[in-house]
Amino acid sequence: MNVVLFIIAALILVGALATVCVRNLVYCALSLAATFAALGMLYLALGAEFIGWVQILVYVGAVAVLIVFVILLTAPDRMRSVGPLFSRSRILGVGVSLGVFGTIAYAVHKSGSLKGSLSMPAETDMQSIGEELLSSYLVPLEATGVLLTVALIGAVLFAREEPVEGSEESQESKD
Amino acid sequence: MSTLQVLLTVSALLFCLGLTAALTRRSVIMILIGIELMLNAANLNFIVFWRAHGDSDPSGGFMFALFGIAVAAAEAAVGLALILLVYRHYRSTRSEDLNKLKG
Amino acid sequence: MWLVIIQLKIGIILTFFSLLFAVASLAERKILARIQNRRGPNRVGPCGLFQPIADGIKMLIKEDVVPRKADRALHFLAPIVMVAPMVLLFGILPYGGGLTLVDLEVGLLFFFAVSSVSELAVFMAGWSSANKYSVFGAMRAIAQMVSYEVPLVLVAITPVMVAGSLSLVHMVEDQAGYAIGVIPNWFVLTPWGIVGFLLLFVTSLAEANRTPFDLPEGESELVAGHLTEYSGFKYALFFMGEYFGIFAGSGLAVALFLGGGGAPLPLLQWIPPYLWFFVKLVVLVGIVIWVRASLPRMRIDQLMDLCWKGLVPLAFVNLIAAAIWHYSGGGWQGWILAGGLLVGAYLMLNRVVLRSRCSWERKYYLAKS
Amino acid sequence: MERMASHYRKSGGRWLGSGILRGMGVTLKNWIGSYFDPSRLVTVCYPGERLPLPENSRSFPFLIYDGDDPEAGLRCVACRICEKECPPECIHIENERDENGKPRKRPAVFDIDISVCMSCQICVEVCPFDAIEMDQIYAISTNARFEPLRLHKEQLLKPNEYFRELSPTRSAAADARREAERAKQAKKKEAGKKG
Amino acid sequence: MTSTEEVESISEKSERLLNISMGPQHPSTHGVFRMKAVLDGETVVKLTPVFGYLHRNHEKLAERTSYLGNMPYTDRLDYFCSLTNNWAYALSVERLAGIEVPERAEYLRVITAELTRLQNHLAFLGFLLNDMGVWATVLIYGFREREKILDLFESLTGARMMCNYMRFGGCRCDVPDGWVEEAKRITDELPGVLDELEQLLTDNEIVVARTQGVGTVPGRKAINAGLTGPVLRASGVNYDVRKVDSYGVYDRFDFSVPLGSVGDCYDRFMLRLLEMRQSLNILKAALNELPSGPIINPKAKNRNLRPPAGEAYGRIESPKGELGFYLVSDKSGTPYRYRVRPPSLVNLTLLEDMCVGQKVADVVVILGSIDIILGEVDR
Repeated sequence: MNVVLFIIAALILVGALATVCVRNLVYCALSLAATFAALGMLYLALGAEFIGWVQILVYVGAVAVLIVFVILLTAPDRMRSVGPLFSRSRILGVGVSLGVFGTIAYAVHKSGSLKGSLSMPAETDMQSIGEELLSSYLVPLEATGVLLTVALIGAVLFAREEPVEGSEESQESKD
Repeated sequence: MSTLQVLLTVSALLFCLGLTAALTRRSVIMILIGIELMLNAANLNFIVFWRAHGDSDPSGGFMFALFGIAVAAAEAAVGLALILLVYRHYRSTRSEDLNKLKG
Repeated sequence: MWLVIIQLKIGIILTFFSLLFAVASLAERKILARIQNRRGPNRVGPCGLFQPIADGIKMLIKEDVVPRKADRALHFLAPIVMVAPMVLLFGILPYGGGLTLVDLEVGLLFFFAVSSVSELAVFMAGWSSANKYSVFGAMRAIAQMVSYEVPLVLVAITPVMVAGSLSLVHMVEDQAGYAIGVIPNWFVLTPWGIVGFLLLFVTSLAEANRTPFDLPEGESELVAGHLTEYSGFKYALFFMGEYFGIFAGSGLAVALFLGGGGAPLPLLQWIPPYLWFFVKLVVLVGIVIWVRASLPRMRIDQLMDLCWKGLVPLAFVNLIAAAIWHYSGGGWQGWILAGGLLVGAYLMLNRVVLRSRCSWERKYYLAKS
Repeated sequence: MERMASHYRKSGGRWLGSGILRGMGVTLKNWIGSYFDPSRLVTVCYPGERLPLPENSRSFPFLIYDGDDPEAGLRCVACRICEKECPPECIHIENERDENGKPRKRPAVFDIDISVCMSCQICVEVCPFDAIEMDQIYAISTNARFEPLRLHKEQLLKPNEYFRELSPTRSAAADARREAERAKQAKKKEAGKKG
Repeated sequence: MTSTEEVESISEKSERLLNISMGPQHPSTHGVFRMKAVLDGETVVKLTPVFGYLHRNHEKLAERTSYLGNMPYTDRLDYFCSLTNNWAYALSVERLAGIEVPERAEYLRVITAELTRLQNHLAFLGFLLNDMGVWATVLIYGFREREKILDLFESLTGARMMCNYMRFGGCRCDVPDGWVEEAKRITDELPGVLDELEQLLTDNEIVVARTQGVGTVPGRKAINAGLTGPVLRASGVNYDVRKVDSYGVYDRFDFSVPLGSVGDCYDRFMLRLLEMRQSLNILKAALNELPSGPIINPKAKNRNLRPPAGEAYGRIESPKGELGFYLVSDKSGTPYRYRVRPPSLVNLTLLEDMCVGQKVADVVVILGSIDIILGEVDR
């Protein structure tokens, strides 16, 4: 069971590394989608089946496509991100993240309570997820619903094409 | 090094990769991609701890990850809409150019 | 032993669907021809039966042109990312009679998760061909597929709510049995079922980019949309991907609304369920081809209007109607309540659309002088 | 669609989607009809079955000769009217020269360049001697562009029987005209001899 | 032609404009015709038609060919309706040379012209719907009926599309026996087919959505631009050369001229359907009253015709609009000046006004609804 986990984990890390390092923006987006898919597989392997498929549906199906769409809309020709590879700010950024990783890794390695091995994932059936969602997690569910609608309307408002003042054809295409 | 610890280090590494992406890359879209990676790393942690807890009723970490995904999707949508707006106004997506607030 | 059975089933399903793809590509040309009063391919083999083989060989032999400035890796990867998820979808369709490959508890969620990956494939195809028209076509295709996924999911949720589980096999069991002896209680024979089936059929047409929604490959405007720069076997893969999209969409419609492997009449039950599933699938694919021959293409803004102002509200109303049906315990009072709600929604939509049409009532003066 | 005397009112589709269903009803009628009703299946498999050509159909001109010997029965007298009248000028005629170079009333060379000819049958119309008629052959593609498409006198000559079987009414009219012509010539010759 | 600076000034406003050219080999243009479109997203900002690819020097060629020799060339002008081209040319030469046309020939001319109008409109419906996306279904229904009419032409004149049938003073050959009965049978069948086509198309919500309110031309602008034919009548202007000039024997038949009200693509599309029904009325009457008698004026000299010096302008209502021939003769065997007034070219001038502000997909439908034919536009 662990071998499968490690393979998928390796996949995730390779995808993430590719997302960060590749210069071409489109390749970043696609490797990001690959990382999300690998993460979805990891959730499946860990037994959280529902979360795995939701992850693929939401991230690979929607968020990655949105990112790709925005890339298409904003910089179709300037794909190569130029600029020196090792400028001062870049080294600083890498240093900071390495420091963060060091502390977390040290904490995980040193802490005593994380020794237990993962038990075989028992099937979590949909019934219990449904009941749980609508009983003890009802408030967060409704709150997320409201949040999603607000985000939807907000995104539409931001991305809407303001009518170019004075030109009549945009009025006409608005009605 | 139990599998639990390995998975936690993996999610930590994922988090740091997201952090480097957000900090070092120039394009605004890459910053958003970095944030997405960090959010996913957090979700991974929730699921791993929920699985480490052992029982199969979906509470605690499972639910948290579920709502995490929903919120992250909403945030990505709004973020991208913002990027579009910024691009339409500034005509460029390089983060250096967006320095009007510097004063 | 268990593994052998699974491999056998996989073999059966894959050969069945690739055969159906070959026959469907021939049937499409034959039915289109018959609708247009001509014979259709009948030169290769008896009444054209070997035509798919001929097409296959032609596609294999044809030179695979890749534009110089194209992005080779993506250009090569796009057809694979298009076809792979579609093939996955066949795994969860409830054929019945022991042929169902896997009974996923979250079958429907799996269906949508995997089918939404094909949008990425369309982007990769459009972007990697480095051609202005294909980027234009790819943007349109993604906009269409993303926005038609919303009504598709909403409509598919209604049978989930009534059957109470996401697994397709459970949904088929819920539709088994016959009311008052003869009528099978499929979901399609309920008021919300009819509307749901039509909506699902229309949205799966849009999802597979078929007429009247085949805008990305609108020949008359943007040559072949995101498929302009593909030839040879990669084009055949896209072609196969489109067909598998139709089979998956119709398979879902059969499973959700037409009672999977259930026989329409009790005395026909001796025919195995997967044959019934096959018959219903073929009938639906026939209707898809028939629609292709008789409807013109919609404009991109009309297409979006139809989706957001037509299908999504109708899907919500359908959800409410299904709830009313469920709590009124089916039967005639269910029909009156749910049916009334849906007919009211249709009338309101009818008046809104027809009133908005500028001058639908046209008068032509026949001048004598 | 009520048909009023002075107005043709196109009433709006009352029900959304009814127009589409009625339209698909028409295509269904054609689909089913194509199996039973011959008027709904109109194509033929070309090389096998061929649609019969109507009698007046024309493709490219050909020369007519009476009797069985092409040279003796040649009707054309090289009067060059068709060469002058042909709009794209695709006919080329050269007279036969007898021993001391005087042109005789027979064409030595009669070429028609069928890549230029637009089968407008003006040559047939203006020919006073019914020597040229329009053929109905259309599958005459060649592998070279220029040389094989210039049909020479030998390739153009065809017997009168071929023309009679090709288009019975037109050939009958032409033969009747020639008979009347010959009878008038004979009567004039008697009158000349008697007078 | 707008200069390039103006195009630049538009693009300064927002350089998200996209220049695409719907090239000569574009699948939807009727023959070789190119449109350079400047798009702002989906809507058309500027559209410049480019034609001339099919120019064959028709008018200069006619100045060195005899009057009779020009007749087959007129078939090639609007290669869908060769008989109406022949009639217009014959009409103008008859006016130039003052030749009378016997009764039977006039009737034959009306019958063949109305049959040409029918098969042209049937083909038009097919092409318009083919542009909209119905994959060749309506095209083949239209062509199925058109084949019957072309068979009539072939048995009468010898060729399906290049008929070369009219002569100065009448027609070239008489009707073979059995032709009139066959023509009557076809004109009795056609109303059934038209009902079927109307049922398939006029109420179809997608066809309505794609054509209504698209490419609208108000009556006043149509008159100013000199439009003629169904495109003009769709904008509600009552102008049909058959009624205005009542040339030939059109005054003996009672037919009415359908007029549109809005002048958009849907009206132009419906106009053709209604015109086909009117042509059927004329055909029924003409076929019944076909008189006997000579089909050509015996005194008319066709071969080396030398009309007196002068000029003449003969015009008829061809299926696409008012087709006119302006001839100037200097007593020689060949015309001094030979000018064709092509309805397609004149109707094409308004293409840009119709397309600006519409979507890209509509440009194709608008071009289809004007029903241009490149042989006539480029000459």
